[in-house]
Amino acid sequence: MILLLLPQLVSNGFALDIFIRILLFSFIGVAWNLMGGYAKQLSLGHVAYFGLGAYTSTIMQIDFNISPWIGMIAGGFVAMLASLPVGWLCFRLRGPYFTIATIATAQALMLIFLKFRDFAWGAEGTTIPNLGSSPLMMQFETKASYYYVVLGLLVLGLVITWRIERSWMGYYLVAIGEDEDAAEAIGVNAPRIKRHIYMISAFLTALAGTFYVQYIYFIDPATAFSFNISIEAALVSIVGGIGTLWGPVVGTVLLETTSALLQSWLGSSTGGIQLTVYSLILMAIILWRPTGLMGLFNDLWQRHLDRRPARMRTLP
Amino acid sequence: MLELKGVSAVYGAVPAISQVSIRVNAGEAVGLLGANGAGKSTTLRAISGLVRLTSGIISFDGIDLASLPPHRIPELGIAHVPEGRQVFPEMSVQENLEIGAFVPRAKVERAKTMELVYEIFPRLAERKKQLAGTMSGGEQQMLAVGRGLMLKPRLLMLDEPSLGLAPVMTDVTFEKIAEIGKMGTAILLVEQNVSRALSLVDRAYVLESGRVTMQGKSDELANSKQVQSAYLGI
Amino acid sequence: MTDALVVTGLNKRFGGLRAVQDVSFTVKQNETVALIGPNGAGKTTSFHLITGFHRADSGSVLAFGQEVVGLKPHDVCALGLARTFQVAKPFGAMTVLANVMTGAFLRDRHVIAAREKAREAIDFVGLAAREQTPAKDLTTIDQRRLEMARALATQPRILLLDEVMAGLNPAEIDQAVALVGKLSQRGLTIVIVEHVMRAIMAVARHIVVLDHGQKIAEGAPKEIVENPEVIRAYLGSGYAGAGGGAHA
Amino acid sequence: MLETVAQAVINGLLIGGIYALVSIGVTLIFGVVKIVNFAQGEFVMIGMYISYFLATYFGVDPLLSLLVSMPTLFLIGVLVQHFLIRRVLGPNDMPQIFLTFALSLLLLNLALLLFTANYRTVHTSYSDEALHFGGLYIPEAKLIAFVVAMALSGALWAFLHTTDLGKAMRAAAQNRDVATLMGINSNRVFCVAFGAALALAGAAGSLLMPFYSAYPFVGQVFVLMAFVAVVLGTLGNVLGALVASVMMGIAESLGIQFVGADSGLIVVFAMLLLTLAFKPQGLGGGRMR
Amino acid sequence: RGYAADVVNIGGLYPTTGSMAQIGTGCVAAAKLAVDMINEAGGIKSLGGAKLNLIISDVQSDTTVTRTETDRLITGNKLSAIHGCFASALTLIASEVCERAKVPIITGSSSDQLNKGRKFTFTPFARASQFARAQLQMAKLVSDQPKVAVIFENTAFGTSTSNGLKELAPGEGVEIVMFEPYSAGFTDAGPLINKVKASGANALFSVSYLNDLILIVRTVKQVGLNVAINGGSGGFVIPDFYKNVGKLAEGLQGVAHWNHDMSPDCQKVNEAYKKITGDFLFEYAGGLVAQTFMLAEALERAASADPQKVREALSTLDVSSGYAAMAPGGRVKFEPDGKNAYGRPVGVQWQNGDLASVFPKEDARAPLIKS
Ligand SMILES: Nc1ncnc2c1ncn2[C@@H]1O[C@H](COP(=O)(O)OP(=O)(O)OP(=O)(O)O)[C@@H](O)[C@H]1O
Ligand SMILES: Nc1ncnc2c1ncn2[C@@H]1O[C@H](COP(=O)(O)OP(=O)(O)OP(=O)(O)O)[C@@H](O)[C@H]1O
Ligand SMILES: [Mg+2]
Ligand SMILES: [Mg+2]
Repeated sequence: MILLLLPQLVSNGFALDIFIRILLFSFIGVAWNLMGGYAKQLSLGHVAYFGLGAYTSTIMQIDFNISPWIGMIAGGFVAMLASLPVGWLCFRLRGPYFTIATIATAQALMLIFLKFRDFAWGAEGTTIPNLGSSPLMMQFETKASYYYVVLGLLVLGLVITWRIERSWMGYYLVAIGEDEDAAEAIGVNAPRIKRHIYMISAFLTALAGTFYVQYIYFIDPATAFSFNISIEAALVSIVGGIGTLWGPVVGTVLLETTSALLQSWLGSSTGGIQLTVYSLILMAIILWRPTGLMGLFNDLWQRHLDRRPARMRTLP
Repeated sequence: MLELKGVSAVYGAVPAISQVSIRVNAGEAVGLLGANGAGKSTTLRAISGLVRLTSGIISFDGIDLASLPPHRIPELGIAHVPEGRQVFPEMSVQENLEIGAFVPRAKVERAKTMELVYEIFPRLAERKKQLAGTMSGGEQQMLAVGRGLMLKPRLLMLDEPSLGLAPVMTDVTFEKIAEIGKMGTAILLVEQNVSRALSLVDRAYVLESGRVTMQGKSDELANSKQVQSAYLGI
Repeated sequence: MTDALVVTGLNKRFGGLRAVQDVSFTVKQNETVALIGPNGAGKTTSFHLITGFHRADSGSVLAFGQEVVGLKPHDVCALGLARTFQVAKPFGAMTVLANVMTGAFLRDRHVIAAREKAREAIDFVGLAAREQTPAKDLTTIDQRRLEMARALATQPRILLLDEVMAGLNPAEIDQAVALVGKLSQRGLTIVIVEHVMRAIMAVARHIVVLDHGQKIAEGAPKEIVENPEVIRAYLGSGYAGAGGGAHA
Repeated sequence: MLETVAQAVINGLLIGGIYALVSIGVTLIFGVVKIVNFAQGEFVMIGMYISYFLATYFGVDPLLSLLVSMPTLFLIGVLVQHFLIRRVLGPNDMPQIFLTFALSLLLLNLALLLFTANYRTVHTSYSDEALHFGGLYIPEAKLIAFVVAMALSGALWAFLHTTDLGKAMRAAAQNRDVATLMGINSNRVFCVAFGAALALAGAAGSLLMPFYSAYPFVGQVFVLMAFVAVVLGTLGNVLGALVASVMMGIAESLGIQFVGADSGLIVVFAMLLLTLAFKPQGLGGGRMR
Repeated sequence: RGYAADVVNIGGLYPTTGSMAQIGTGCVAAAKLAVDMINEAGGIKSLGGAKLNLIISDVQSDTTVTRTETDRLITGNKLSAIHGCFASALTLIASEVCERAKVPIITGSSSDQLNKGRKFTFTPFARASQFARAQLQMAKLVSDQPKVAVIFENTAFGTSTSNGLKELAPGEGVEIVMFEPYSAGFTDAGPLINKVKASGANALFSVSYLNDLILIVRTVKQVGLNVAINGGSGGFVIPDFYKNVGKLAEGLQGVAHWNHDMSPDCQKVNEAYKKITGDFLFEYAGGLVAQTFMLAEALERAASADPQKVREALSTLDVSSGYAAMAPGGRVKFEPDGKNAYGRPVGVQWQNGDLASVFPKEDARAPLIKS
């Protein structure tokens, strides 16, 4: 409710911009968390889908004049398709092998977009045509509209996660993350489940890619396939608490706010300070709460419950 | 030689053992019996310094073990064969045994001890190069026991050494443990196979829910109605 | 009536080691068969081969007439073969209930139904008091119970148990034996690997003895304990001397 | 043509030696402490700066400064392990990865703050010289780096396999509690391993200095290659990392020559992905060697 | 409140962290210097001597941050204009934001895309295509039959510059024997130079950033390859290049947006900058001083701090003297697409540890040395 009204309350464009970033990265984190958090498949190559989504919709928009709204969905499906071969390859690997293979696929994809210059503007990239206010083409005059779009995405991501978490699929994912052999032994088709969740995760990540390009008005391989996005997706989830519904959101709120505040306090001083402080804070959080902040909330909640009669505590 | 006085330990907030007092004299074989979760393994872990004490004293030859860092304890000649075949899975059988003699007091006679271990467990000799993690359950158990022997211990603590061993192998193992005991090594044995254990040890303690509830000579315990019904299934 | 499990000419090599050689045996429906043999005889490997965790070099395994060699473990499980692992593999971060529900989802994807089934299995193995405990906090014994419950929740027709009674004291073994008996009464076919002869003698109708990957004997329990070959390779003279009464 | 190929192979071999130093450090940390150290590249950077400042202010030859950079980084490694890494060791590898990631970010920006973004180069008598054989050439500085890299890798391998401390490292990595029961101080062993790995990074830095520039981001250039090499050569496997590094150097060089100068990395990634498709455990097989 | 005239806020977007921090920090120093000069000279007189207030923001060499920071600068402060982000990807984003917010941005970036359909974006210096022509013409000066190997980093900067080279070479009578993008930030130039060697080129155009270029130059020396090197702009024309390659730099040619010896004004600013930083004023930073003065000039003419008015003033600006005209060609007048009608690059050569302007004749301060 507050979230819905927020743009009306906050007149400051800068603050709204931070909220948009928070929602966007929360959404990316939520998409990542489905696979990385629940099934513990630590992917650091999710930007591959982000970039594919971004490029699909931009190519459709610029070369064929198709609305990014349609492009966004198309991008999602392209990412879903792309996740199949990548998944086929990477899911045979476990632990750090998997992680590094995902990094390599995302990097390779970037290099390919750089190499084939005639296909999608190569390294030079392109800007998004300025259409003024054109909601059908995902261009808005006010920040508030962007805010609502990305809020919608986040809600979508959370609803999907919530549904999955509560269903058999959620149990299967956690089981795979805990011990794949044991999961197989009780009839869990681990490769298939991983493939499915990877497709969903890729689809959602691609949606974020389209939004991102429309929001920053620019696309090039370095941006669309930036390793930082892969890192950020995982980082917000880990700081917030992987495998929890709200973890990525909590993590993003914390990290993005910190970084925005640091940027505005220290951004104009000599190079390096704000990121130095940021990384120190990051280290402190990880050392203090290796399992993420949701663990802290849960502990507090548990302590609260412990003070109540025991029968209240049985799960539904 | 080894003395525990009023030792208590917890896991998180859950008490695992409380006020445990036991003694093992030099050259003596002592048993530690009790149901699942009674706290037998925890007692051994406390001696080895793997769990922190909340109260009590553990002394070995007059040295306060709790004040030593855990890795110094084996140097005193205390070997602990942990519960559940915890071998180093990605090292070969031979390397596992070598590591067993890591402390200086054992290193000098490493080759000789290893001969002995291979003699007791010929299967290990056949599989020197096999990765320990790919050995069968029982083979791993043999390796764990063998690795404990590599320390040339003065006190040998065994946590369920017969777990997963075939009956023939159990016989051999108990025979050898008895022999080692006869040669002067003190033994602290945790074993679910209570009748077997009682035939090997001189004395035993019975733990229930983390407390010592009975103690005595092994034949006394073997004849006790309580022990018979609770642990011998008679 | 087709036999529950027909193993024929099963082989598996690890490098130069022939872990399982030409093993064949048959388990009739609703029968409890014990697989015994000295350490490293190939019992666990046989389980791995039957349930698809290792691929057999050659040989065939028919479960209710259907070939399972070549199938993935989850397919084998879906056919109704559930197993436990010699070293328990609980889903540590999940509660006992969630662990078992995960098994139950194989037959029923509805959360509420799965929870019902899971509770029943948990009760059956006697873990009801620990329903909400995270699996990693259980004792090894309880973890094995959990593993049984999880396997039962998949509603198998054949249950393969690998040393689920190791580390139990005689009194506890008697309880466990009763449990297996109850499973059998419910119509399950059971293959059990165990070194505790007290338990084997109590539950098994039929015993298959492996040594060095080969089947060296097969028959009714009474015959097996008197078989000199089995005594030499497995039971040891101590057992024969004690006339089978002692705990071993 | 033949000459071009031969030269491409020489170039690849030489740079592969440097990749090896970085990747062996990564693989050592993984093999023992079981974490993927994302900050390894930044420690190479520190090694480079140490050599740079010694050369610029004290006239010390970068190769000699190995004697300073290696011990210094060893010490840093011990401290990092003791005060940071130790606290997040556990079954869950996510916090560990991100701790080292944050560390990398920290070191990088600290360097930026202290040393600015400027590139810094050291010129030695051998920096820009090469041995010429017919049409082929071997840059002297790189040759020296390659030889020292090989010697250090060999020494490390021997250490891990023939000494008890080496075996103790592997034991502690596999089961800390049981290692303690063997009398192994796993904490100290981990510190030594981390220190040794960073010392290798320091060596890489010093060896690079005669022909490469130091700047705050320099580590990132090498670390990606190092990761690919350790996975290609099986994590934790020193010999595997060495072989994979050299292979990658050659593949990259040949890729640049025959596929395109912007395709060296694509070739390397393709090699990685293909290898993993057929040998998911990497070239080194499944274990630490 | 409206745009009060006691101070005029100007935004500066530069990466002082991240991979482009190197140049970004120099730019910040130069921008501060220019603002101080203007303020000391009495500020904006038509606004009653209002002082310029420079608000710098670090865009971290990162696109998202650039988007956010541009927004933050514009909405958080009453800005009259912005300058910044020499790097083309970052500039393109900043420019898009400025267009939508209707705040003029003046930039040293040479990307041709900046001149497509933009109203608030001004580019006083040479465009990528012009750089190419100048480079080709310089090649003709050193050899009668230039056989050029073109290697360029696979970034926006590299590809846009090299495309010009490929298109214009036939017309300028230059043969291109090798045309290869390479992955920026390599670990070893050996393989690349091996390829150049095999191509039989007698001249090498390298469109590269500093570190790659250092390695390329050093490797060329090791191989013993005898080619005339033209390092283009970017990493080649900054003080660090010489510091890193030393004597090897002597005689190498390049092209720049701006050079510190082009005119007495340039030299004066250069001296002032040297006093602060110890290094000579390199192209982006020098260009930035000029840009700041262009903004001051526009403010002067607009007599208003309103960004719309500043934009009007910029679009009608025409200066050919003073610091605002410190651009190769000596005159600044923007065309409707934001290009400077008189913009052109300056050819430079490393001579005795300094960067001398050698081409074209009008801007040359020293003769081109043929090695
Ligand atoms: N890691 C742990 N975390 C929490 N509780 C534990 C842990 N290990 C043991 N416990 C608890 O401590 C108590 C004593 O356990 P311990 O392992 O010492 O028993 P035991 O007598 O060795 O039993 P067993 O026969 O099963 O080996 C048990 O209630 C057990 O649940
Ligand atoms: N992956 C492997 N690589 C090499 N050898 C193996 C591997 N797995 C099992 N073995 C060997 O195969 C033989 C059979 O092992 P298996 O685990 O089946 O024995 P088991 O009958 O279950 O014995 P136990 O009663 O001790 O559990 C053993 O000697 C073991 O060392
Ligand atoms: Mg125990
Ligand atoms: Mg077994």
